[in-house]
Amino acid sequence: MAAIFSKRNVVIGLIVLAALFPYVARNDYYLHVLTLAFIWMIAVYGLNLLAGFTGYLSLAHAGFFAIGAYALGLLTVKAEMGFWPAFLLAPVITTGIGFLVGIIALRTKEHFFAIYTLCVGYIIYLVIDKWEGLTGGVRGLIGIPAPADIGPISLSTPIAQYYFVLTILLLVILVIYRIIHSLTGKTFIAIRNSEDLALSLGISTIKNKLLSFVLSTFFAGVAGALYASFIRFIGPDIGNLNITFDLLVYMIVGGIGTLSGPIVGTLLIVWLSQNLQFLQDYRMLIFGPLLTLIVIFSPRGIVGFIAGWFTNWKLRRKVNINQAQEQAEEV
Amino acid sequence: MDVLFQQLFNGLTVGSVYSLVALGLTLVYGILHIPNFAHGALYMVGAYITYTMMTSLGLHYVFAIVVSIISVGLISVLMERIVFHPLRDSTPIQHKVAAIGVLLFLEALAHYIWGADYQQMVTPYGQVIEVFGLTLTMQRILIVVTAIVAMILLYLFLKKTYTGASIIAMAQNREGAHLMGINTNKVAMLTFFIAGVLAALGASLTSPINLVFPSMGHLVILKAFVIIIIGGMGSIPGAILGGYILGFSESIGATYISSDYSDIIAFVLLIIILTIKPQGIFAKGEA
Amino acid sequence: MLSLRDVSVQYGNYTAIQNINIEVRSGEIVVLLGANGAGKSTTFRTISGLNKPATGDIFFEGSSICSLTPDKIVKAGIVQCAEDRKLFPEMSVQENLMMGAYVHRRKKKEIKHTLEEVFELFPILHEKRNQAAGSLSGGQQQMLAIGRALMSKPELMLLDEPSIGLAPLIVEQMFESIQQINQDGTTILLAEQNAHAALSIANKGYVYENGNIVVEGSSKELFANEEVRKAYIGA
Amino acid sequence: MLETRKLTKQFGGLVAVKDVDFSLEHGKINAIIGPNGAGKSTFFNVVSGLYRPTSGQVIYKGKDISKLPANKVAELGIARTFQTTHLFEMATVFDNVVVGHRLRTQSNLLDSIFRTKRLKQEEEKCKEKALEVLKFVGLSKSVDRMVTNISQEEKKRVAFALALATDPEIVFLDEPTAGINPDETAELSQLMEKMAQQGITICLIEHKMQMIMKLAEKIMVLNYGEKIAEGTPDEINHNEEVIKAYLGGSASA
Amino acid sequence: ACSESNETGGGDNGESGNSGGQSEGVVNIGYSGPLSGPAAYYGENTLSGLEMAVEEINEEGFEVDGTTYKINLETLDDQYLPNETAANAKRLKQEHDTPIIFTPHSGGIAALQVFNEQEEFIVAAYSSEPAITEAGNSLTVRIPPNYEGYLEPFTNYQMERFGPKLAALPPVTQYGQDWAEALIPHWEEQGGEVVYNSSIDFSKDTDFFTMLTNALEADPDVLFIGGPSEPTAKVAQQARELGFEGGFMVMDQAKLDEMKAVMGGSYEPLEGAIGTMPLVNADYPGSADFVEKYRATHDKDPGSEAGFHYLSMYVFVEAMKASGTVDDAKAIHEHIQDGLDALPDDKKVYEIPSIGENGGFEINTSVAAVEDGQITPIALD
Ligand SMILES: Nc1ncnc2c1ncn2[C@@H]1O[C@H](COP(=O)(O)OP(=O)(O)OP(=O)(O)O)[C@@H](O)[C@H]1O
Ligand SMILES: Nc1ncnc2c1ncn2[C@@H]1O[C@H](COP(=O)(O)OP(=O)(O)OP(=O)(O)O)[C@@H](O)[C@H]1O
Ligand SMILES: [Mg+2]
Ligand SMILES: [Mg+2]
Repeated sequence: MAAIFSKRNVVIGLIVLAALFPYVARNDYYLHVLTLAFIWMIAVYGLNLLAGFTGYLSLAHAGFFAIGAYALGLLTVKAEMGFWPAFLLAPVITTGIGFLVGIIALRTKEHFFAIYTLCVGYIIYLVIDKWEGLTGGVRGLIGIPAPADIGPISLSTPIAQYYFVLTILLLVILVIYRIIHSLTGKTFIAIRNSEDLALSLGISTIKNKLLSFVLSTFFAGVAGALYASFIRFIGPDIGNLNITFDLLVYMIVGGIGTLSGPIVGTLLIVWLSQNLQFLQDYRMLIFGPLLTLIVIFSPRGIVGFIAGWFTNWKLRRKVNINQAQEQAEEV
Repeated sequence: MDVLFQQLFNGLTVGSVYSLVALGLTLVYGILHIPNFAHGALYMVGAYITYTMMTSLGLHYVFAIVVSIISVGLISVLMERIVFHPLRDSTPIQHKVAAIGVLLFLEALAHYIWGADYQQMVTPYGQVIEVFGLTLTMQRILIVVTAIVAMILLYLFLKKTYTGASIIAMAQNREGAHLMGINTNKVAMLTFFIAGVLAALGASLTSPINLVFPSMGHLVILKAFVIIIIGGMGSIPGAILGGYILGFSESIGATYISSDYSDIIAFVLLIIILTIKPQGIFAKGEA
Repeated sequence: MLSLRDVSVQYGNYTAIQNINIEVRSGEIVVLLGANGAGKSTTFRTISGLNKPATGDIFFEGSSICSLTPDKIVKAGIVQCAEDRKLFPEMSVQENLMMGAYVHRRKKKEIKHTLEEVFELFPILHEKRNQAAGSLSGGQQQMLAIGRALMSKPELMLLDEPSIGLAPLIVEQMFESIQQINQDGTTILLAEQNAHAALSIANKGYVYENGNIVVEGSSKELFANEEVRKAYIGA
Repeated sequence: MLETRKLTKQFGGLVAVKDVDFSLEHGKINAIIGPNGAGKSTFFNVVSGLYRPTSGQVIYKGKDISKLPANKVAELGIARTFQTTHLFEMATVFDNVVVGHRLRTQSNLLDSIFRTKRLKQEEEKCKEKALEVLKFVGLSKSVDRMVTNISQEEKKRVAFALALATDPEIVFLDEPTAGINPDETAELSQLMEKMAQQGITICLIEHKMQMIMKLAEKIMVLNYGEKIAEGTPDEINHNEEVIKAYLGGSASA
Repeated sequence: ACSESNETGGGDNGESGNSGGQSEGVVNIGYSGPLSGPAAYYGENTLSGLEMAVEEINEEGFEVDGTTYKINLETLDDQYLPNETAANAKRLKQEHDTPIIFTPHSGGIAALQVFNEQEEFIVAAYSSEPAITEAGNSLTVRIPPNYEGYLEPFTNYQMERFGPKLAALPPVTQYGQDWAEALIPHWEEQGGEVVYNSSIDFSKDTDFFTMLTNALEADPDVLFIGGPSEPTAKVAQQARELGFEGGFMVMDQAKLDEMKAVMGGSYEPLEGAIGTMPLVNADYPGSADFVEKYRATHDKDPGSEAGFHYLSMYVFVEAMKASGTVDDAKAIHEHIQDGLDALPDDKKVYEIPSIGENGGFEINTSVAAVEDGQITPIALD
């Protein structure tokens, strides 16, 4: 039983499932929603690295997402750069701005950091909204190109885009996995645990926090660039606080500080909100309480809940086995 | 010169409302240690209830406000009981998400009950008064005076009564307060009640000079967060002062800098303050 | 005046204390001894109503207090001075003390009087009365915690390791103060690591091990007990 | 090796540490005692770089380190524990300690992402170090237990292990035996002696005089931030001022 | 995880297009707009016109190629987010095979124009954004009027009646920005002067006094205002409170009649305001009828969003009839002009003689001003 569900097999199974999905579903709508969910996931992974593993909750994440999107949009539409150079440059630009923000923002802690970044996010949004000369203001940017073909591979069909985004998502997960399970990740966790302690262990907290922050903006930038090339229209709304809230919800529902949380949370919530569409105007009437209930009854997110249940199950099994053995011995 | 005075008065009006909302937020922050994102929704509901009392039941503006602040106070208490009380031992991030859930719900509910349209609240105090070249309306004077009276009362309550002090005590150490014989449940409910009252009062006072609509709480709440940071999280005088600082800097900023960017002022102000003093201006202790 | 009968307490499925029986008579000083994690604080928390017993019952002056909330228990006359002090860090020393008198909030005069008594007992608190409690050093905070507990004029005071982190001179004073408080009519239940000092002022003691009481007796008996001497008194 | 010169730390109006000159006995156990609020923890915080001194210097191996951030101080070989142990409760003992050796490693983000040879080697090194120090403090058996489930005394040992994992030359211990019974206190004192035997200079804050008098070779007494005495246990025991300010009647309580 | 979802909604309408010999069929028409969140009031206004039209049409059905069809309006909420609009459109197309999808915001429209030609559905676009039609999308119909027709009458009237100094306070919306950008140069060309220019954000500003104080400091003769009627009215009201005595140029989104309601039911404070002829006062062949019906069902006066959507649903039905198909988006699009021509008089809430090259409706506008407390039509030209 357990062997079939070993971590490795589950991972491989999921990847195969994701790869086969377009052929099973054969539905543009599902493909579209799932592709978009993958893009959100990438952003959520960035948020999770910072909030879940380093202990700093940034509320500017949608802002950086928007910077990534606008960087790609402006480079391709206004600077008429080719898609691929722009796609590489967009996350770099985001990261650069993230670096500048991080240097200052990371001087603050806890709620101050959360609210500081909230304000940074809002300022990014307002700047995009008001700087018409550059961003087109409320009109947004129209005509962003789809990913350019790579040699013979065309990336303009929905299926091709799906695979393109999936590939990047898998890369992101791999990178995150490696970071978390390496010394770098352990350093982040040490900082989350106690900054004073980390400092006196010789860890440069400033450097590492900045690294984590910059990485998180990098992933936000990647996600933003993918979004821009997928939807091919962007407006200031994608930098809005609501998007940050969405990402936050995906992360919390999935399980903050866990590796699979972003996937689980994003899929669940996206699925839910699509399915509550029949309620139309009033879907938030259901969705809001549902969200609250999830948080109340599964505070460590779905993944934390399952993990807890699983450990309990293992414990109980152990007890059962022991009892069984005892009984056997008695017999 | 006239413009300056007129704008100072405008800033005073807006600042009064900001302060009221921020006060509730900062009180709840003190107990919960989290920013209650749903506070803006209480603000909005407060305006709607006053509006409904006036239009459907034909109550006088003042009585409508009384009904509204009590109802919103109770809704706020209910929110504490149903959502935040069960979450009392969990992390701040969970509070935030739960509060977002409540916010979405209340907005959808308002949308459901009152529709998405703008509603108009008519004040009996619409008279225009000219004093020393300043244009005031009775409503605006009412806002400023009521807000200041409410704040003084609150301050006296917190500082001079044991019940008030128990709120502050609980904010600092919940179990400690419990061990002193303070019924922490009651205090939490009381705090939420006061916060709800202040939000509803602020909303009911401003609605006649603006309109009532489901998303009316959005920016107010964001600014209230800025205020409580500027004023020091959980600090009562800080919230009051912060509200007025923001009110004035917006009206003055819109006049002498740029009105297109007047909304940014609050946020830039905060960024500057936190950049210089990462713990906020009124933060105590620490090197 | 206080008796615990067969009390067990669980954290999740971990049993922190098991079938504890304790009897405290009016006017006594009773001490709980035991290693870290033996369950002393858990006992205190349960008496104060912060934890609920899984089994057993607690009686105070003849009536069960098991179902009461912590604030009701304080009103009944049991106050706890907890392990980690639980002060109000941003309130001033004096405000902290005033909060201690919360249950007597209507009797303004008496409060003032008690406050003077506490200041007499701990002059340093008077000196620092306008300073925020959080900025006091560890020892000063401990004094404040005890002072604050005294403000409620309890009949029974629970003191959870009051000497933790205190300088020897202060420890000495502390125990003197405790004795003083006791002589003024407050019954005291005390948890201590510092068994020597505690037993010297106590009437009787209970020794905890892994959530069970393994030895109990008068302080003389405990002093005489070889094992107790070795494990808790040292040398 | 490490000394302070006129070290002063002020919080607003309060002078927590005032003009303290002190030098550590190399390879020995040094102790700082004093009444509560005397400024002992603050002294540690300044020396270990968590606080900047208001004035004065900390000299280590002839170099002024008073302006260095705490992590640089740690890199120079100065480790510390805290009065209240903060460990990561949701992780195992091993996971808590393994990061202690991080400061002696070079690998960066790219190493982590590409799992380079250097990273693997260094991870191995950190693991070995963690196991080594856990063995040293006597926790070999508890390596895989969750920190939440271990006793207070074991937590103190983990804190020791963490400090040791940084390969320190000097270790500052802030009340390492607070809240621990006499039996366990004795065990921890042995551990400290063992550390000193390994050539590590120790400086500790304690209120347990019996233990201090037995362990320490040199004691400094602080009162209201000022050094009021310094010397061997014997000298301190008979110092009038110390008895008056701190020890009280029964010096061996 | 999405795979098992949403099957139910689509099932019963699946056979819509190919109903062959049967005499009854259903056409699914899609709508994606903001039905929750801050812009919901706008979404609902647009939707209300469509719903009214659909209800009326379904009473009898309409006949195309021998089959009688009814319309099934599938509505989805997109919260004003383009990515949601795109997802909704994919869903509408996949599950309901909608040949026409209405969407009332330019972000959503732009997102749909990326794939509407491949997937063959008409974007019924309610937006004044020029880029929507300039993109050369062959399956887009731009519904709302071109505001340029208002510039001249507004300017002439105000300049003549009040003077040359204009303070512009457009709302921070696409539409408001477009308006202001067209108006300001025109005003200046006519010899006017713009003494103040700043946008108002109704979702963000708590009080308009600050901005108005500054605007009035420049001593303007005319204020340019606009946005949803209610807040626009608030701006006008507060301007009066601050002592402004000049005229208002009211952007066409706001309706004079609705503004009147906010200002205490009298046109008096709006004296000298010029704006679009309120639907309630308009004399197009179908407007009186429409207003009456709308009032009966919605208990309020209709806005132009509702009117235009109502009418365009009829235009599409006529276009389907003319093209002889209910599912070939291209064919329907080609017959829009026929649809416009065939539109019965009693449905003419507005007058739309033609659709332009680029897919935009060309609409005859009519203008009114408040004179002596009365709505007075202003003759164009
Ligand atoms: N909140 C809790 N959740 C789970 N276990 C707990 C909790 N609090 C205490 N415990 C466990 O219960 C046992 C008894 O703890 P308690 O604090 O009562 O001991 P103690 O005798 O007061 O020890 P100390 O001398 O350290 O204060 C310990 O094993 C401890 O780990
Ligand atoms: N961050 C701070 N801000 C303000 N004052 C402080 C701060 N830290 C310590 N103090 C003050 O400095 C003085 C010295 O405190 P410190 O913690 O160093 O004492 P200590 O000797 O370690 O006492 P204890 O033995 O009780 O731990 C105390 O009066 C304390 O109130
Ligand atoms: Mg204890
Ligand atoms: Mg200390």
